[in-house]
Amino acid sequence: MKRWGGLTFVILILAWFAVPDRASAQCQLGVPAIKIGVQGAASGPHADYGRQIEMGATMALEEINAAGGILGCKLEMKFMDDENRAATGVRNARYLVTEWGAHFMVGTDSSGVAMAMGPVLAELKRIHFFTHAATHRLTEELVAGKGIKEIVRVSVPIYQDAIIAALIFKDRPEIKRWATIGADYEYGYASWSLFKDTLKKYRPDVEFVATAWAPFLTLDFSPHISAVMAQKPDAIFSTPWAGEAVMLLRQALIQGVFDQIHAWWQAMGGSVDVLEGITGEVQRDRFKGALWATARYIHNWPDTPENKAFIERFKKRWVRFPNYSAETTYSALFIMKAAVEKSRSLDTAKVIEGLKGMQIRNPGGLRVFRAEDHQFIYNVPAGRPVMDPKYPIPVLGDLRVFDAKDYYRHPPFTPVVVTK
Amino acid sequence: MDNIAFQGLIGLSLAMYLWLLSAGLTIIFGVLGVLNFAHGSLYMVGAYLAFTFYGLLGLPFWVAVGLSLLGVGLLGIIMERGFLSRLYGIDEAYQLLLTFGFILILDDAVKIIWGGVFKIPPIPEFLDGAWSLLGRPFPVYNTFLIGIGLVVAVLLWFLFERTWWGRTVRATASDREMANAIGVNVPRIFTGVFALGAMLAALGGALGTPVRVVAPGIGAAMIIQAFIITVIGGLGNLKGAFVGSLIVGILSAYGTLFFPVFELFFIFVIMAVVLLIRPQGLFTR
Amino acid sequence: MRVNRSAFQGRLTSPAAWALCALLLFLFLQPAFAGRYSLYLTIHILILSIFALGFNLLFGYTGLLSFGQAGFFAVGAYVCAKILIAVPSLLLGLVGGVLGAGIVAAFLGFLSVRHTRVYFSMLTLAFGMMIYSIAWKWRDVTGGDDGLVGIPRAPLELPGLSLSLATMERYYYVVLVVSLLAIWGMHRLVRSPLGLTLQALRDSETRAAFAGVSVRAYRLIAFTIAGLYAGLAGALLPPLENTVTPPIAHWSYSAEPVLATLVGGIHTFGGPIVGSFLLYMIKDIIVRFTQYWLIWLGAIVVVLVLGFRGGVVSIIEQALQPRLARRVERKAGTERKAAAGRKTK
Amino acid sequence: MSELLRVEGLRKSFGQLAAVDGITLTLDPGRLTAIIGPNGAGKTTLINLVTGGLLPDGGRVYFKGHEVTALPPHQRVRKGISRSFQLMTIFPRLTVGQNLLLPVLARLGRTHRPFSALEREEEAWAESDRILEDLGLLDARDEPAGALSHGDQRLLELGIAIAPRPELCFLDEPSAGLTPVERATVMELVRRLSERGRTTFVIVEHDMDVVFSLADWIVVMNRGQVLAEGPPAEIRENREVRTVYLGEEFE
Repeated sequence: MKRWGGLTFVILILAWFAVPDRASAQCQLGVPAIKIGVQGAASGPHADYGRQIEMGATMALEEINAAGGILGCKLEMKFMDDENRAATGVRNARYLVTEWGAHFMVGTDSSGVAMAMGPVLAELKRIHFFTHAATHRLTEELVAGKGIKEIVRVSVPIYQDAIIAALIFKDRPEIKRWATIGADYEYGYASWSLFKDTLKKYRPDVEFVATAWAPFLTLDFSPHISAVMAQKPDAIFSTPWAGEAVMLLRQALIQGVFDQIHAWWQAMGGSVDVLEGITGEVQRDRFKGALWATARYIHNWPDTPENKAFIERFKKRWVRFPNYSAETTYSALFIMKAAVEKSRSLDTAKVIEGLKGMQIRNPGGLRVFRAEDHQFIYNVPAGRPVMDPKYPIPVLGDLRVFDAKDYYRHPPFTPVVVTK
Repeated sequence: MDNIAFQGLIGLSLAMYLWLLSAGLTIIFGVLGVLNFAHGSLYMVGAYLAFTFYGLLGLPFWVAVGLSLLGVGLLGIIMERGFLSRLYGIDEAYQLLLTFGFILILDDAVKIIWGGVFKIPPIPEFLDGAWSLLGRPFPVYNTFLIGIGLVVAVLLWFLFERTWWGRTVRATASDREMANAIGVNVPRIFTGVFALGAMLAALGGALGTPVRVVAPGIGAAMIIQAFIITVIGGLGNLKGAFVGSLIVGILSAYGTLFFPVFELFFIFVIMAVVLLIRPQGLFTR
Repeated sequence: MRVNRSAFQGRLTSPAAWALCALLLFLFLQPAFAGRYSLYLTIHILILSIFALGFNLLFGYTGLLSFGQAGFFAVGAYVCAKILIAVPSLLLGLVGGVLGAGIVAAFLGFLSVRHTRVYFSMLTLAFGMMIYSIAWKWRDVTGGDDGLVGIPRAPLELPGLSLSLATMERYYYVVLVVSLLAIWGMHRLVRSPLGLTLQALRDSETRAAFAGVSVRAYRLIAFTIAGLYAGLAGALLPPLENTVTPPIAHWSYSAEPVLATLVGGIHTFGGPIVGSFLLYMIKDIIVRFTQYWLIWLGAIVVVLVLGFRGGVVSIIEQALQPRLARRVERKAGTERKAAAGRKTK
Repeated sequence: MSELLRVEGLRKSFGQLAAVDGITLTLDPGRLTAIIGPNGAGKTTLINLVTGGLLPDGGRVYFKGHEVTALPPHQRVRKGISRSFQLMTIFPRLTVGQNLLLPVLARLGRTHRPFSALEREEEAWAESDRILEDLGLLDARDEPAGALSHGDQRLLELGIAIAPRPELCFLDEPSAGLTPVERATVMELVRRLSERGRTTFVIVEHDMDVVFSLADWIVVMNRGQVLAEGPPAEIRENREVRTVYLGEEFE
């Protein structure tokens, strides 16, 4: 971790000094450098996501600069910790644009932070490529509804967390009683509501028997687990993520939950840091095949040369597997590159035009830009964490692949009633 | 019915972390008259140290816990000798502010040293699994914690009621000048007590590492609960701290079960009401 | 002849007063040469200054250390936000926020001022955290953990004209004028009989009581005024950030005015303002090099508490008046012990 | 002449110790009274009960015929009862002038004024200056009180006690910890003020020479009760008092 920090620092310094005349001389956009402000949660139990965002952005930036930049313009980036706090995220955004002079912004983990930043982006007139924040409202309400065109989302929203789950478990007749241990904020409520709505359509017979909500910085999940288990659910829909997800799963194990339920949906359990955290348990098959998960990208899918190459480069650069926020951020920079090259401008409106109709191959597969809500459409499978001889950490196996159009919501959007 | 009892037992196990934390806070306040804002941060440092020795260096669990206690005890000595001791006798507002400064320092120090690393160590074999209780599996780990909490309670009782050192400390607590007059080395007592309190906090943190989230900022979250407890039980009252821990721990467990929305609110209402009606605490007559 | 009537106070404040004048000139001209971000930063500094001034009336002048001020700050912010979302009128929002905070402060103050010292701090902490948990959990009204978002920077609806504040510059001047009024008001207040009475309570509540002053009544007055100022500061925030989230009600946010006051100077009027400025400068400068700025702030706090309890402003004055300052400090110390002694009797 | 203060069966105990155990006593206006008695006799407790520092367990306190038993201190001050403290109590961070200004403002009912500049309170300043002159501290007016010498601080506290223009003023060991010279000045001041007749002083004092030279009337307390009272000459002759109290003093 120290090493990354050090390297990133060196890169930043280099980027800083690499700017001058030589670069600007040949830059066809007439700026010393194209500045990219990057944000993510770099502290607390979710810190790994911020760092993965930073790693993804840094790597993309290095590759683009090595290949001569964008229209001859070198890229420059600055990463800031938003602490998963709306106020901090907004303040950073203002700093990055009005003081540091960012042309584009990338990142943001928390849905709450994203929803707070939306209106500010309109004021700042800068595009922000969201690469993790998942609430459907960001694109459905703020872009399609309020028309804030500066919002662009590269990562798949809670359609992945909620609708895919419904599609998988509708075919499990033995599961009738669902409970949730949910993240106590926008993301958790939205996912749970969307999941219930979708599942009810296919399965009028299921009941939703218990809910327990865990806010950021929940230290101990045992009361939440015992609270929902008291209602004898058949399956649990769980949205805490990152380190909190690992602790939640572990405490579920020592409360013998996996002897009592048929399925546990850990929405973002396919993320590398979570898989790393539960390696030991997966090796000993402690979850008895009841644990299901997905992510916004998984390192063992798609099985394409691009993806394999990306994984290799990433491992070489950071000595780790990329999690989804790394891939989405990495891809976001190339999307930005394509858009700028198409519009041959840094002007926000022109670049947005440049995004129209974009179809681009990323490590995560083909991403297609949807103009109505500025959502990039691509599909990610769900599966069960299993060990694979090719990897030191678990991967998602027994994959269920769905076509994106089958589980994304489509405009015109009917609002989801978000309730706890 | 069983479910309610079960939830109560879960709450009881959570109460033990709070007990270890607030016991230290209480002892320190009782003897030094200092309300240590940074006490929760000591819990945090204890957790990170244990995490380092046990998780990263792979030492045996008990050794790791022991080492983290020593480490935090040392930190406590530095805090008391090097800084707090210079503020005795002046407005306690400044002691609060000083210890608040420590929160800021420790939070960032933890970020700098451990960053966001989140490689969770495995549960020690002998604490893994669950046993059946009230027809449901109850974690061995939580049982073990309840045990530890009770043992610590007994040990503390013994220390303060039955040993010479304990009696000297109580004498110092009730009257510094007198203790000084009869030749007690008050500064040393203070340092010792502060270190003891720090180690209790560290114990709570260390024992949590395999099953509890540890992150920068949890210090602030924990200290508030410790404050609530010590206020309910009576500032400086060890028995009160124990009962207070049970109340808060079990109440918050039921909170998740029955009234998840205003759980936190009610706990603070209790704190305020106690302060208004019996500022000396429920268990001090 | 009466001019230097309160010479001691006078000596303590005059440097700060000069600094204030210089600052004023700079502040009014700033939009001419400074960028949007430094305006944004200055607005934050002004907001914290108001917040801290109110806090210091309670701590530095009345001798009560409150850890619940963020609660009143939040009440101001949330009420203002709610109003702006409903009716786009800044004036209405500000007034509403201030009144809301004032009412809550008056009520909680009535309960709080019966205690002093640690018990007062704990009680205010509890009340502040109650407000926090409401802001955090009452999702239907406060937006819960995600807070209220998309708050408009409503136009300033004065009778007759409606002034759009879309641009940062415009809003900057609104905040500047409001805070200058607030600062001026506080400046008058601490030099009034009321101000003197509060300082007397700080020095010796017993003596004050036996000099014919109703201790509780005046504590309550101080508490309420501090609440009003916290509310005003809070109400100025939502139009700037377009969002309000629970952390501004959390006790750790109550520490901001404490730190500002401590850094700037507790027993000087200008202290909190200077402190707020330094606090943001420290942060802004350090953040450019590393995200770890809290550790520096913490170190500064420790040094100040141990070495310079008068804060930055009076470090200078201590240099001017070392003997006097120290003698007073010692005397004050023994006074406090005596007071504590009496309480235990 | 009509009585100034009357206490009936006043009782106050801390734990088992009855500090004041059924005291009944009247004080006449204009008569400088001294309360004496061994340590722990309950002198200070009595003062606290009369001035409002403590509330009694039983008994009543009447001031000029009106009951004040349960009034808080500041209201008794308004009615005309003030006091000084055994442990010296002033406002160390305020200037000497402000120390006196506060009680004056309180008497004039102006302490609540939020916006009138302190400098403008001419009337109050004039009065506090007059008191400063009596105390001989006029030169130190703008000094922080905390920087005064111990003796001057004693004087200042005396000033604070008389600033509300009390009709009845208790001085609890006003000369404690003073040099003989300072002590003389304090006592001289008390005598002067008392002779003006505006205020009736009740003084607790250990120095018997002072007591017998200064007081017109002496109240002897022991174990929370009044042992005897009367003019100095009478008390000096009182056998009981001699054995209990004065004995060791005169041997």
